[in-house]
Amino acid sequence: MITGDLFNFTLFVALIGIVNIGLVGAVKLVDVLDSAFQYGIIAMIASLPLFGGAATILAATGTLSLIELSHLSLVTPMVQFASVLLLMGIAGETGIAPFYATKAEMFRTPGSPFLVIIHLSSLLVIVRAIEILLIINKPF
Amino acid sequence: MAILDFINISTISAAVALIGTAGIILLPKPVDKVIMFTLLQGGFIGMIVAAKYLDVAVAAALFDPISTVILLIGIIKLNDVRRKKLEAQEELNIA
Amino acid sequence: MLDIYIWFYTGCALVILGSIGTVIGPGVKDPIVRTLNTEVAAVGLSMIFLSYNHTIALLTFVASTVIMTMILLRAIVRLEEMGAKV
Amino acid sequence: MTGAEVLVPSVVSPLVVSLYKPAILVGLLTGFIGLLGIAFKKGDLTALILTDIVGFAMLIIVAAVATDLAEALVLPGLVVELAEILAISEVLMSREMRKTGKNVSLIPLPLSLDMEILETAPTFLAIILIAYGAFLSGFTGGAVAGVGILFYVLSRTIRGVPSTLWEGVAGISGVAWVLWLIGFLMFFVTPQYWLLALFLSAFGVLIKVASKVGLIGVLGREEFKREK
Repeated sequence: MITGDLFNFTLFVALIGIVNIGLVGAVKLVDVLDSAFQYGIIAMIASLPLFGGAATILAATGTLSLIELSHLSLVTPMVQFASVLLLMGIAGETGIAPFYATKAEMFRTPGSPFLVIIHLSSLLVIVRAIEILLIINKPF
Repeated sequence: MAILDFINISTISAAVALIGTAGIILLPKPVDKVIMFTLLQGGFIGMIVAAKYLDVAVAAALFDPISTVILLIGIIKLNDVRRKKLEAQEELNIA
Repeated sequence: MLDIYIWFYTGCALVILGSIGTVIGPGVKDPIVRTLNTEVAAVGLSMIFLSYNHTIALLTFVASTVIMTMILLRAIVRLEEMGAKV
Repeated sequence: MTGAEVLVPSVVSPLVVSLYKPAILVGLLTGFIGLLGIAFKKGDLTALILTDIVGFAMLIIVAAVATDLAEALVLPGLVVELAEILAISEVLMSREMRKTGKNVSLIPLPLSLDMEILETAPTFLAIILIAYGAFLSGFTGGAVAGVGILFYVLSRTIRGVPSTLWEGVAGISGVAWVLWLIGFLMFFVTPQYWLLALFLSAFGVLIKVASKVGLIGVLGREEFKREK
């Protein structure tokens, strides 16, 4: 039942951005809402490199299936550029290292169990993202 | 008659759309912009007709008045809010 | 064949002019003027979809532009009514 | 870069291949202009409007690939953009409402609006749009039919019928979503009934999107209850 498709992964990451905003949007503190707004703006901007990277990989290799991508032998500069775009998009949507400042204020909400969900989703997604980037670029 | 070859539905639509664009960007008042927006939509519908997608043309022609009405409602409400705020301020100044 | 070039390059011109107009057009301090300028870019993008024969994408985009305009106008009017400084 | 020419199949028309580079350039330029605008102009509402432009740049870059898979990638991009702009604007309004402490109407409409088009046209337009949306099915049909319902509700609200009457439609959208899920499950479990699964998923998502757009999202429900 595992599709192994870059298309599905891209959509999943984009949905994680929306769901994180939705989870935090129900809180009634002004500071937390401010932080959620800034994270939403970053997530929306990051959809440009995310979908752009997926489309550039599609244009450079002609497929989005990870099995097909792992069989391709040559890595063109276009694929490397697309991988950088994809990494930027994933970093923005999940709110890791360079964009962490937008999410920091969200963790001040008192007594909220869903913050664990937000934190854990970012961590798990980034592990899979690194695996996919290794499959596409074949550095070893 | 090389010039007459350029007169077909595509070029006319492109010209209308470009006139609409210039109007929308350069005119400062919102109501003027809505009128020029209708011109822009007219050029776009002409292009769809030139591409022979008639069902899309019908849908686009139906969405055009709806978006115009929504824009008009927004502009009228915004003017209402601003005028009310101005009147409240003047009353405060007199008193 | 020439038709596709005309649609495509008109769309490109409209997208770029619309985005420049949204950022530094005359009178864009007023948010409703800024929202109206984004419509130019939206119509330009529709022309690019048209030149690539993306019919379903074009239809969905035309419908969702109306909804997007409505959402933005609602946000602008409600914020103005509250007297918020944004 | 020699590898790139090998991978373009011969069935792709040279016209589309020649349009790829200008389209990518236009997309990157538009995104750059939008991001510069967000960087230099201060203000939350300005950033919200300018992210719209950045979304358009994303759609140009995806559409430039010009295959069916690219078109399939454009549609979720549109959906994501629509959902995010709705969520962000709702968060912004909720924050400002808590900051200023003022309560304003849920759907702002002018007090005196006497337009002919809001009395005669909405029924006709709504019927045609809903019929065409049901014919299209899927997310596209949902968006088309949703605009028709939205316009009809708007005209009724102006003439005095309260918009809170429409709260029950949210239940229908939940049931339709379950139909959509069952349809997708049937594709995996019983592939021989693919036609039934196709129709279940297509019309489930049609009803769900149409009712959700007609309500402008269910986020406003909390505000309905608080007002009274």
